[in-house]
Amino acid sequence: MKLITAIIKPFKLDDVRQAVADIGVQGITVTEVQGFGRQRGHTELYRGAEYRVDFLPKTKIELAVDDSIVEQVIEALSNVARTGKVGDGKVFVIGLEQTVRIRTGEMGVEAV
Amino acid sequence: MKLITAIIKPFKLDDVRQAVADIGVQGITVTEVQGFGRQRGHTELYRGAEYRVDFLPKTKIELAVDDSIVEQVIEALSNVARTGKVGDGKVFVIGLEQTVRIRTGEMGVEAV
Amino acid sequence: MKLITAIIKPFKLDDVRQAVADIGVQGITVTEVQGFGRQRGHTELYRGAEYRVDFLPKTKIELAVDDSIVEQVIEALSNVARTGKVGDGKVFVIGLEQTVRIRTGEMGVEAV
Amino acid sequence: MQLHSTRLALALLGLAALILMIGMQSAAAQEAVEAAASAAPAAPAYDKGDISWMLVSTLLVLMMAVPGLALFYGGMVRAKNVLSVSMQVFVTFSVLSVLWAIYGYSIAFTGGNEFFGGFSRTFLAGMLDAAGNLKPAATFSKGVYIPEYLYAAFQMTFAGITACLIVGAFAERMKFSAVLLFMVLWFTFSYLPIAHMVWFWAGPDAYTDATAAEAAGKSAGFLFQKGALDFAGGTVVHINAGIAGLVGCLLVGKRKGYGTMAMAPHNVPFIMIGAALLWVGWFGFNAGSNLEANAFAAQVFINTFLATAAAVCGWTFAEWIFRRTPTMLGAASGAVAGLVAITPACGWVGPMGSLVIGALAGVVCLFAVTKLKSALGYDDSLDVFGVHCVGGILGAILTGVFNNPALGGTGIYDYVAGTWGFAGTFNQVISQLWGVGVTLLWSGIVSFICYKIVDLVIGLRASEEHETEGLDTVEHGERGYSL
Amino acid sequence: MQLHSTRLALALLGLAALILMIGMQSAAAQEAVEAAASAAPAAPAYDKGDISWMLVSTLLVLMMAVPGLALFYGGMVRAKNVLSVSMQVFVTFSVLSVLWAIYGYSIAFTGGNEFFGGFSRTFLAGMLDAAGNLKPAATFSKGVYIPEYLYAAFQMTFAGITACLIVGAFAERMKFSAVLLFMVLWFTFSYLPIAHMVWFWAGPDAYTDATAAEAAGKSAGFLFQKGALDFAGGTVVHINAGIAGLVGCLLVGKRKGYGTMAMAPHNVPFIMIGAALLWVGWFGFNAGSNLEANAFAAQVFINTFLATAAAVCGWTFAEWIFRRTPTMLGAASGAVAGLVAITPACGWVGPMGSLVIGALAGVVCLFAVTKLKSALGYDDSLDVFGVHCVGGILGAILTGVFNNPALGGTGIYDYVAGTWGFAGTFNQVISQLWGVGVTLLWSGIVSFICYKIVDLVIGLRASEEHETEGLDTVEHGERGYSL
Amino acid sequence: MQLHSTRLALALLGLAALILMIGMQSAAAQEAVEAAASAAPAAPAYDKGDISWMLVSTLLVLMMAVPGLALFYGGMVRAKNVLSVSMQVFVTFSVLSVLWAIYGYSIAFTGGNEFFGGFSRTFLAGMLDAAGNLKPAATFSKGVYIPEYLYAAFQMTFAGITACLIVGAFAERMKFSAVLLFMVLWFTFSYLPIAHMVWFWAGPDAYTDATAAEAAGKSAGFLFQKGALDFAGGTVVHINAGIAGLVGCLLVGKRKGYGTMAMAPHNVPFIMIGAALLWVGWFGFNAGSNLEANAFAAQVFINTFLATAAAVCGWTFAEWIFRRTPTMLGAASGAVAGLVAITPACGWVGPMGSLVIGALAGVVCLFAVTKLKSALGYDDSLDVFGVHCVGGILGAILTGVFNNPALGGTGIYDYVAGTWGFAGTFNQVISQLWGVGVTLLWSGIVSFICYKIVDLVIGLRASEEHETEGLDTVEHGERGYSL
Ligand SMILES: Nc1ncnc2c1ncn2[C@@H]1O[C@H](COP(=O)(O)OP(=O)(O)O)[C@@H](O)[C@H]1O
Ligand SMILES: Nc1ncnc2c1ncn2[C@@H]1O[C@H](COP(=O)(O)OP(=O)(O)O)[C@@H](O)[C@H]1O
Ligand SMILES: Nc1ncnc2c1ncn2[C@@H]1O[C@H](COP(=O)(O)OP(=O)(O)O)[C@@H](O)[C@H]1O
Repeated sequence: MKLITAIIKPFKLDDVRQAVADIGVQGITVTEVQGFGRQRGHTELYRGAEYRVDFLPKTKIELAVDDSIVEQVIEALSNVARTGKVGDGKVFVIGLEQTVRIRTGEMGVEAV
Repeated sequence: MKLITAIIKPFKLDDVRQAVADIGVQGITVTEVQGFGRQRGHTELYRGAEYRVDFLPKTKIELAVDDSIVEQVIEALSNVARTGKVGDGKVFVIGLEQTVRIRTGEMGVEAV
Repeated sequence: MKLITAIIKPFKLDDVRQAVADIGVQGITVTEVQGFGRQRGHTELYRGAEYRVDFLPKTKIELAVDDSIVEQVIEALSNVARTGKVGDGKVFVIGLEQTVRIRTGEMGVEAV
Repeated sequence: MQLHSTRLALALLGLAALILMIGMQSAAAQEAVEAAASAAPAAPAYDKGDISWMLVSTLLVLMMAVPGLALFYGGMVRAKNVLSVSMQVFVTFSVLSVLWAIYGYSIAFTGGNEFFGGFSRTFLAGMLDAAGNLKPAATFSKGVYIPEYLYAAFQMTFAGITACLIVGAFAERMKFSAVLLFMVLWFTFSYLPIAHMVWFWAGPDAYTDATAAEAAGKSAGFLFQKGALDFAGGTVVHINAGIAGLVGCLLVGKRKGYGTMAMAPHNVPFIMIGAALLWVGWFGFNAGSNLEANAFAAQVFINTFLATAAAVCGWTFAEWIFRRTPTMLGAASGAVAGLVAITPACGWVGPMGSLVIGALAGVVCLFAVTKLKSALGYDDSLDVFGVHCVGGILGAILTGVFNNPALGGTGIYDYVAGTWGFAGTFNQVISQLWGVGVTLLWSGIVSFICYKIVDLVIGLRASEEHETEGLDTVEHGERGYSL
Repeated sequence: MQLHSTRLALALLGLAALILMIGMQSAAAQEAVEAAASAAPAAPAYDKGDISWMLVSTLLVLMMAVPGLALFYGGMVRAKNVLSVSMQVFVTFSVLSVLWAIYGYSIAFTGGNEFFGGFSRTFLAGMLDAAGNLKPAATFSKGVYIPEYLYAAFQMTFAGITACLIVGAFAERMKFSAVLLFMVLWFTFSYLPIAHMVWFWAGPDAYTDATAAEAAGKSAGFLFQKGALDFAGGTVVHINAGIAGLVGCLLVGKRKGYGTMAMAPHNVPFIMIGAALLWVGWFGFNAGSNLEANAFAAQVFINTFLATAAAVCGWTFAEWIFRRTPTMLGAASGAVAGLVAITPACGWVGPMGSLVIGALAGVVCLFAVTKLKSALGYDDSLDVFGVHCVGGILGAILTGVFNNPALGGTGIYDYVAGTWGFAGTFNQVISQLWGVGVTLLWSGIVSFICYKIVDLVIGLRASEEHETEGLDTVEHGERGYSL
Repeated sequence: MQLHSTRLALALLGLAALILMIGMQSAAAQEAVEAAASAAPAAPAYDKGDISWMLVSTLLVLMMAVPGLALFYGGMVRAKNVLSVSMQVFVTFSVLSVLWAIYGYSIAFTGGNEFFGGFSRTFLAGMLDAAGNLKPAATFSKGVYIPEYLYAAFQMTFAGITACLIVGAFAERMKFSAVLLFMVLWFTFSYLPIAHMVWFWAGPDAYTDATAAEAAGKSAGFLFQKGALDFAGGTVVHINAGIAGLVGCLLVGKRKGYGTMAMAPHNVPFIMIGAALLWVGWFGFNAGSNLEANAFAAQVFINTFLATAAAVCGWTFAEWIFRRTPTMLGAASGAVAGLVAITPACGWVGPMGSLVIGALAGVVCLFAVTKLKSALGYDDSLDVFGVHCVGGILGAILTGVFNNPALGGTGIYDYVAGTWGFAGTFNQVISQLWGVGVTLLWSGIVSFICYKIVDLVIGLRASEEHETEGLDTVEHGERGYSL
């Protein structure tokens, strides 16, 4: 089992979810995050103060998947998340030592 | 050291926290997330528009624990987080290569 | 590649970001989290009710970095995030099996 | 439940259509008849200053309900129920306004017996004379009138907001359909008769001499005859709603997790806005109850203002001393407590009496929502009982005390003699207790029956699952915020 | 775009300065001249009750726009555009207020031809007599006046809020500079002439006998002459803005992702506050349009109140039945729909007619924003067309129906004979349709041209990238919330 | 700190109780005495239109403070301090209202010397005649009165809101107990005397002939005698509060992280609501200061309206040109700047003068909060100085300029001759500068001393740790939002 974490542009979430569902990934967990990177932020003005806001709203998605489909998932989600402009985000893959479905106690690939 | 990540139903947070504290886990980190999975969402109506809201509010908790108590922690938290209804969530376990307590610089099991 | 996750006090974010940028880490991902740990929370009063609020607002930062600079990054961020008071937070290091830059498809150290 | 609610709604809608059609006929018909019967001057010279003030007062009370109360309550619940509570206020207010026009005003404010009025003003009929001019309603000064439509509109807002107050007691767990059905029943069988008992009278013009006064006195409502003073609605509005709330929260039961889970207000700034709008709007309520913009309205006004300010101080400082920190929720609650307590008193006391009433209200209501509530163990979600009923009772009794001219009060006006007197503190407090007691009993019992009926018919309480998810998405298909 | 906007702003600012300098001169000069020419009594004895009420009414309409409408609309968009929408309302209202003083009032409310007024009141000149006293403006009663400054201020708020209503149609995608330029054009070429057509007349004093009445009639605006009844602005305000909104959203195109992405309102409590403030403020709009605090204002008031309450019920219950759950957004929308529909009718119908008008408006507008909108497929972001135009047309027609004294309506006053009559339902509905039709055509065509001009000069639509990021940070350099 | 605050609170509460008991006695006692002494007509025929308008005006000013200012300020701070700021406004306003009734009104508005009044109206004593009728207070027209209770209530709101304005300067870092203690001191030693200096006079009835006028003139406050024009409180309210704010933020020091950390407003829509409610409420402030609903109130009204609209345009367009984008915070700030600047002028200038004053205020205050502030380097958190003091000074001076009848101004009324004159621009501006200068000095010095006293007694500033955590949880045990 692997845990795939992707940082994507927020408005791509629906597409990405669809794409991985098509491959058969049933569940994902989504977090609103802020990203700093190559993509430039904007400037905010409040009366006398001017702030450079470097962070940008990003969406983090986490999917636990079986080793067999890792490549396929990365491929699929990268394809739909890509706009080609800076700030499209990253995919990270981490090894999962154990997975449990709380409801049933099922483990491993059964659990996701 | 392992990093245990659990996705649970939000209203179970207090119970889970208590359960792991009883085993001696002193610290946890909690994030509000949105989950997509087998559990069905609800429908929202706004004038002419009707949206199926598939994501559900979930709570992610992360605990760094010593290898020795991993099983015990998973057991305990699963037990209290379980309602038996779909959507109870998952537990993921990942290997931690290093842990540092920022305040003191302590490392490894001393750090948590 | 490693994924460094640090839980820090929120008002330290700017300093930490600066510190790791100085070492050459270009991107980070930031999440608002709540931490429970040794640090004590506060009490809230609402008419008849009194709640102990144990969780404290913390900031989680995640950085994917090349193995070669892991120590340096931990060192740097710990130094600026340290106030010496309880609640300064933790650093966790996890092995990254794969990294992809969505925009280009670049992998590994090229991707971050 | 879905089916039930739908059927309920359909039935209500159909009924409404039917009633209206009848109403339109009867209104047109009755006008001719009534025109002759009316005793008041045919086309009185209204003072435009009075009309201006009463128009404003009426819209101020509307503002108290929406957005005032809807925000005050909405901010106090958890985020998942904010719309549920606002919606209950918004729709209850609207439904009762319609019913007020159809039969409410008539039952509350026309002659009948000591407990109920009659049907001569159903569908607001009979308020125009033959020439199409607006007929007058009495004020508290002889020979001074305002258009009856205006009086009816002003009183309409009182009926609406009183019912909405109750919502706070069973917030976060009662079904929307149950709330509406309860409100219609309670409005009809508790609000209308109590308003009639306390406020209905023949008007000052009837008090020409002793004999006429006696006759007039006998035509008045039950509590009016008992001599209970209630300038702007301490009994009718606050005790009435407060006890209905208590009965409600006892019957519907505690919220899931009450006492163990944190149920902090989700938006304290909303509470602040709500309380402030209640404060502002309450001048329509209190000084508007003077029914004219004469000089005395200024006294009612400053009394209301000072009592509120004193209550904010009272609650805040008491909290600081006894509960560690002064809170925004406390200051806001203090304002409301002071407003509640001064409501019956505002036209019967002086400014210094008002300061005392306010300060006491702040402290006493704080005690009620902390010690009393935890001692008794009920889950009155937003403290309708602790603030409105307790504050209302306190205000009613203190009205009897500070009405004393020796304490700066006004005493009571004798319309026949044209002089001011005072019934004596003891006597007056007894009269006040009549008002308090009857209202508590009547509203308490009627509420109990109404809740039981609703529980039988459609069930009071949302399912546990729905309560956990929050009523907004489940009952209204919406979320408050998508930030 | 940046450069464009900047240049535009600079130009506007320079222009403003220039115009003002001229204005101050001309104002001082004209006063002497005008003083003699004025036909009305030199220093009429104003009734302070009227002045008090009209001051209040004016500030109520201001409150409808800001914060009312700004919140109602602000809460309905996504969080990333909340400031953009509020800002468009806030600044449009301000800019048009300034232009109103410079030329708007004069063009709308002085004599000229049937479509446009003249320039005698530019810079609000000529409103003081030689002694520095405020000159009178007519009301609807002979011999009753209010200061013309007050009339101008009251009408100023109408002009401002009407334009602001349009903002909802093209919200979340139009450039701020484009919005402002469009507003200035539309105000000048649609609002001012339509206000003149519907509302300009010689005042009641001119109707001394049949000949004078005929002469006076011919000096009135085009639609006034057609006999279209519009008490408070159903045509001028709601149909006018509603159709301009429809044309706008068609020309600017749908929002990116419309129909596929969820575009839920980001802050429903804000919508509730906004709707409630609109309700409260609307009494200034409607009962204020009576121009004096006479008894009749009370009828206008209660009509407005009941129609709104009925519309809340109508929309809510219809939604419950046909769309599964009653929503807070629905109740709020219902209130606005009822207010829109009663606007033309409020001074021409009775309370029961108002209940019917309100209830129908709630149901019909719900239908318009669901079935009609999805059938036609336009993206009117906040349903300006479905609520204001549809509700306005419904109200205009029903005014013709319920004006009938047999249905509790007032009929129409004959200032010469001093009696009330009724034109007959058919005739009156035809008159009403004149008002509806002309407004739809005029505003529709003018809007079309104005949008096209703006598109040519600076472009209507924000770039796709900006739309995705949200207009708040891009166009205003701010974020709504940092929670 | 905890102990300190608690003791402070206890002491205050005990004191309050004591004072009230004495007060109630003295009020009852004094009434008999005073009744005879009063020179004004025993039972004047009040105009109900005046009373109606002044009741409304008073509640409008209340609405400016809560919820208006509380939101305007609350939205501008970081989320962790939203309650702290709202609470400071809410409780300061309440405490000072109580103190106003106890001694404030008497010291400000009864005869004494040129700087302080006397004690004859402490506890609001002496405002009823022997028959219990409300005694009159003078307006600006001979023979026109309003009840003195009403005048006292109206002025009460001025005192309260003025103090609340200061809160913005030291927001996010001052202890709650320190704020309250400072407010009580500053109110007593700065607000009361300056109100007396600027506004206290014998009333128009005293100006019967030249000798009487001279005598009357000498009994007036110091700045009144200097001929400084301040219609609604430019000096007393805005300069007074603005300079106290500047001194405060200098003494308490900058916020931690000021200049390096982002301190963006946490809720810009709240700022919008707050500014809009200030706009709406300000008509009570300005047109209410006319004290009667005569025709002239309409001029004051439209002046206030146009200046605000022009200031919104001024600030917004200046920002667009010089600072890249027009912001919502800017539009809201512009509205307030315009309102501040027109405050002293609104009854002395014409509508075109108002447009110019407003537009200039928008641009000048933008300059003040950007260039001036960053040049001087103080941390006035919410720009009390930049908007209220700078805007107030600008308005005071321009009042002297645009009072000129040649520029559409009113000139000055000579109550003896019954004619209008003008002092000449130079003379009048000198008079205005007297008002500005004396207020700056008096309030500046008194504030300095008050802050120092508070710092010695309980300490001004919250601990660094508390400041970092946010004052809401630390000082009030609450969080603003749990979304
Ligand atoms: N080294 C990193 N570790 C963690 N997150 C990163 C890292 N680099 C980038 N990110 C995340 O990815 C997002 C996009 O990265 P960015 O450099 O802006 O664009 P791109 O991925 O197209 O090169 C960032 O906003 C941040 O959230
Ligand atoms: N493959 C997955 N990867 C990551 N998170 C998952 C995955 N599957 C489920 N989840 C998370 O677990 C939650 C519960 O899963 P769900 O399938 O609804 O119920 P259950 O765990 O009871 O089968 C989801 O809402 C989601 O947050
Ligand atoms: N075992 C743990 N697993 C995950 N997060 C932890 C753990 N222990 C602490 N944390 C996180 O680190 C934060 C700081 O920890 P705490 O014990 O309060 O102070 P310190 O790190 O200074 O000893 C906590 O608020 C929590 O977010």
